[in-house]
Amino acid sequence: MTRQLLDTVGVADATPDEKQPYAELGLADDEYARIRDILGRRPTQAELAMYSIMWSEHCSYKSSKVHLRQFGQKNPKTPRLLAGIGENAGVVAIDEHLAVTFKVESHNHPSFVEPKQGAATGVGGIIRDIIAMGARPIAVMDSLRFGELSHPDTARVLPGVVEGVGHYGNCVGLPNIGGETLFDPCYQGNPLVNALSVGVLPRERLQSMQASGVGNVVILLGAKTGRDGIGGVSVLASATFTEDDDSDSRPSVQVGDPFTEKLLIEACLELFDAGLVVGIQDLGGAGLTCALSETAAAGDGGMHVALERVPLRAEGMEPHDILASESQERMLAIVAPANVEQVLARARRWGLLATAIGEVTDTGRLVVDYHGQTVVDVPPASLADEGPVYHRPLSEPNDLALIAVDRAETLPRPATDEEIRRTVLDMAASPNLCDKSWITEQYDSSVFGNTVLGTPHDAGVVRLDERTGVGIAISLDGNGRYARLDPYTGAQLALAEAYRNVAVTGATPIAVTDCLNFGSPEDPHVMWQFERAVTGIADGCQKLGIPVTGGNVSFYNQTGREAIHPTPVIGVLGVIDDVSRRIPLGFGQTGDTIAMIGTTGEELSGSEWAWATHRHLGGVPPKVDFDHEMKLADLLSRLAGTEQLAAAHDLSEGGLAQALVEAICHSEMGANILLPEGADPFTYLFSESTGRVLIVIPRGQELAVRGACEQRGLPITPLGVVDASTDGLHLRDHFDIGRAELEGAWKGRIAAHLGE
Amino acid sequence: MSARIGIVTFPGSLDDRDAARAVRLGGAEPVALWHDDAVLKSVDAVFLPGGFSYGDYLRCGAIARFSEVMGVVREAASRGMPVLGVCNGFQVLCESHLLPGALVRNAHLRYRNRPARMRVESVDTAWTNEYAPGAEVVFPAKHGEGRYVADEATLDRLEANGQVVFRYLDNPNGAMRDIAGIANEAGNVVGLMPHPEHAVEALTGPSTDGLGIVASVLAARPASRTFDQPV
Amino acid sequence: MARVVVDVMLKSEILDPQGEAVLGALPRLGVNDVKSVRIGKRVEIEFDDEGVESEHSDDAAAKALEQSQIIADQLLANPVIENFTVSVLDEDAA
Amino acid sequence: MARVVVDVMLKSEILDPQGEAVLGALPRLGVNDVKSVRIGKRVEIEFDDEGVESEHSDDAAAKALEQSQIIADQLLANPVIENFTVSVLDEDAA
Ligand SMILES: Nc1ncnc2c1ncn2[C@@H]1O[C@H](COP(=O)(O)OP(=O)(O)O)[C@@H](O)[C@H]1O
Ligand SMILES: [Mg+2]
Repeated sequence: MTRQLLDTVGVADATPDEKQPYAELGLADDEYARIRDILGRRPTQAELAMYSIMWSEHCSYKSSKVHLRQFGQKNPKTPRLLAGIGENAGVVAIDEHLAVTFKVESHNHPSFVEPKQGAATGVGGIIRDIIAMGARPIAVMDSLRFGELSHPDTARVLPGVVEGVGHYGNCVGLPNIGGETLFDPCYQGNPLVNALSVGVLPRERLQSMQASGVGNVVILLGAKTGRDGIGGVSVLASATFTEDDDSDSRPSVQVGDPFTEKLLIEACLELFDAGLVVGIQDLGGAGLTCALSETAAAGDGGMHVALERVPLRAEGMEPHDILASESQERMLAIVAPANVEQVLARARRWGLLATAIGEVTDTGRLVVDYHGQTVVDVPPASLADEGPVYHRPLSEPNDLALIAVDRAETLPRPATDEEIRRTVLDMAASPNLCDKSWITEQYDSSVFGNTVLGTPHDAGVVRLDERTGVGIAISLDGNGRYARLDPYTGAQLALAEAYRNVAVTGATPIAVTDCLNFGSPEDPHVMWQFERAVTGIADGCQKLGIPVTGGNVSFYNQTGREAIHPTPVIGVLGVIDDVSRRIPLGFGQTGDTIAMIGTTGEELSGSEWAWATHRHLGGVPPKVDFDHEMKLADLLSRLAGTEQLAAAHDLSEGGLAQALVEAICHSEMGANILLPEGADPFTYLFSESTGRVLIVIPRGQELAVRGACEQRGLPITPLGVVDASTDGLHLRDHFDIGRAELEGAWKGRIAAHLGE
Repeated sequence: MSARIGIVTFPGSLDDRDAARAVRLGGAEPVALWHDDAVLKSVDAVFLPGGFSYGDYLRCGAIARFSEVMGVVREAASRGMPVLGVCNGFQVLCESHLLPGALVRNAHLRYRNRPARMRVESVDTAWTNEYAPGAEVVFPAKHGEGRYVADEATLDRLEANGQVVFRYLDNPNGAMRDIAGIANEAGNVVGLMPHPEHAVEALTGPSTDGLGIVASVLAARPASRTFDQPV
Repeated sequence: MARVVVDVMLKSEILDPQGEAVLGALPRLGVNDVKSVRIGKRVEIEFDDEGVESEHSDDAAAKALEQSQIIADQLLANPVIENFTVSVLDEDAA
Repeated sequence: MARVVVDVMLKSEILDPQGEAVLGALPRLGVNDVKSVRIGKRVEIEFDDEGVESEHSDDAAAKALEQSQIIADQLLANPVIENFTVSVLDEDAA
């Protein structure tokens, strides 16, 4: 393998007409022209690689930027927000001392190619965003979508993804406190793996990604750099290698090492606490390229890097390989010269590699040398902040009007009591509603000893401070079917559900993160869906008075020309002053009253019933009422504070029937239910009207609870009583289902489908 | 002065803070011990917590065995100091030959997290003397490699000597003879897979049965005895 | 009785955290001159000879090898990150 | 550059659920004449030759083998459940 001359800045100057594979790297003609313009010459290979990565959709948000601006414009002003959109993750104040940072991110495509490692590195990546804010990661969540549960490829992808999420989280020692798992044929060739992490920090430990302070040293922490994930820029290889090199050796798959990540967490926190770092940034997608250009652009504007100092895992790596590598478990720290020795020593104590690779300058240029020859010399902001911005065309999908009139409310319904009874069982056994413990049992949920509520609760609740009892609640929700019918309302429904799930635990929602999974932005229909969804979320958050603090956009989720359902996944964070007052899922004690807050309308379009029993998707999704949601949240946090509820459970997919099934199976108690006069049992059980919560009121509190509802104008309907002696669901005047039969339907489905 | 219980942090230990909380809630003083320091800081007992030491690569606990601290732990254990290993800590004790047998991949091949019901089979150990004989306890069990194996002769010996300390009531991993935890012959070294330190608060655990572990080692503490390396 | 061994190793460019961890532990054993450790799987497959008994043992071996190739390719190795080799074990080595 | 392979297999009396799982999956691949599958580890150790360079390569191999024996015995295999074999890899097979 003989190497040709290094493509230095000098060489680039001297050979202006050299043909460059910019199109193969995904750069448009005008983008390439702009790069030449910025540099006043042709880019070197390393520079070309850097621009191609930083100006990609994934890093530059070039298609989504113009729409995401709405979040900033509509976000309510709140003193809680300590860091917002644009940072590695949003940070919100919890009390005088503590702040919390959280974010959700996608790792969809890698998880299809290599389910276990793809999912694992997705978890690893989001954890490093949390560390970069100065926080200790304290929990993870995962939102998963697969094709049909019965499809053979799901048997490959699902166990791998779950193993990856579990392995990485378990091994770094983070409890998994919730998530969702849904199945739909639209995700067959394009599963979704969205991972959320949350961390806690003393407010004064908040870190920045600024490379400031001329003369400060740039230190690379963590794993060695290999060829991981450089598939994209490998077209440059043929230009530099005379002898062809095995293309197999340029894997796009990255393998995670949670052990090194754990060491990174501990070492970084020690460095923060000792006040040894000026700036910190994780290396995620786009690796060093992104970390160097973002820290330099955010800081004093200049940086000099000696690339040959980067510890390598593979032989024969070229400068552009090193810059583009997405090797996992690495962070970049900016450190004052006087502290360098200490930083290196502390890293060594944790068994972590740490290497000084450059320093901050005031040149306004990011200069990268390789063995003394300059291969990169660019203004860092041109990479990090000044990428292309597109105003892509939008157009409403042609079929939407037709779909809207194809309402599920007109579908044939179960008529007799026996048919309704059968439907309850069939729905409980359906892939989207069945018990997910085959998945969640592969996740540690109790490490740290602070998990107050985990799966199968509506939201995860974690204690932050043992002395004060203050804690947080988080829920992650999305519904691609609703969003397919109406992306604006669908996104708002996801927001409303996550908000309500948090409220149901007694916590007060305070902030939002989102992961927007869509098809190709080059498709005007997809772009329209995207714009509607973003607007829906921004409008919803404005009404709810809680800001979007960060998130992630994942485009190109499609198989051929077939895009997935637009799938905005929303994470809502809430705060609860005293976690011992949280409201659990379940039934309390015999004699407690079961009631429902909210109104049940005939809303079946997009419902789980329409899908599970008719494979039908049409009509318009349920209505959202944010005023109502806010009143509901206020009520629940009040009732939690006064300990006037024994239990609560959000009504969502599958409606009241499913909420009862879950409460019965979880509490191992029975429910005697009497539907209100004149209520149609089918509609009452299966409608998916939103804003509804099943509550359990301890004896003696009924009047007080009713009063609190009336005071807020919230309709409350008594439904029955808890009965520990009769076990199962008893619907007076209609039917009985014993608990054994319910559990037989609900449990063990996933294992059975996977052949275990 | 309250008893001092050392808690070892290996690279990859995860439950060290949780073990410290359990020790505190149980009325003793937690003392942090570092894997790379051959010092026991005058502790009265040592707790090897769960986690994935060295990533649990190769075999769980295999690499941790070679740490500096394990040299002094082994020495102190031979002089009677109480040593507890939970989950990864149990694996480290087996790999270090402080306890017989080995912990291998769960029979069902998956990591599984489920509360484990167990019977306390022996109360003649430094870590279980405060439990009622035959008491039922519930601790979270969460591991991928927790199936206890040993040859028949060893198993028979363990049974005969009362060295089987905890036995599963619903075996979660295929462990031989439903063994969840064992002791050495002297009863000062105990290892178990399920996590007592995650069963110390009603708010966060499936029970508070784990507090009995700390209570036991407090009760077992000889009046004035130090297990530090002789100088 | 044909016995086949399938060795499955991570591709050389793929990170092997297991191997790295072992490498890092070797100095504790007093071993300092190891450059790299890679850890993979060794799968021993033992074939049944019924039905092949009467044929030549060479044929049995060839068939076992061919079948093992399929098993390795479809089940034992993940082609995205792993390579494998298949070899017949000597009768007497068994 | 000496390369050594250490094969670590579970003792035959220890249940190998992973091997069993593979065995159980074989009929789905159309393979029905496998009697048993055992899954173990293959560890490839590559030694540094600095300092040994000048010596005979045979010596280097012998030393590598000896060291690998120690590594396998102390670290790579757990004698309670596993057996191991150590062998030098051919230079050219590398
Ligand atoms: N992939 C997953 N990871 C973690 N928790 C999950 C996952 N899938 C489902 N869950 C948990 O299972 C429970 C039931 O899920 P789901 O039916 O989606 O709840 P809900 O309808 O309240 O949103 C919830 O506690 C949820 O957090
Ligand atoms: Mg939900």
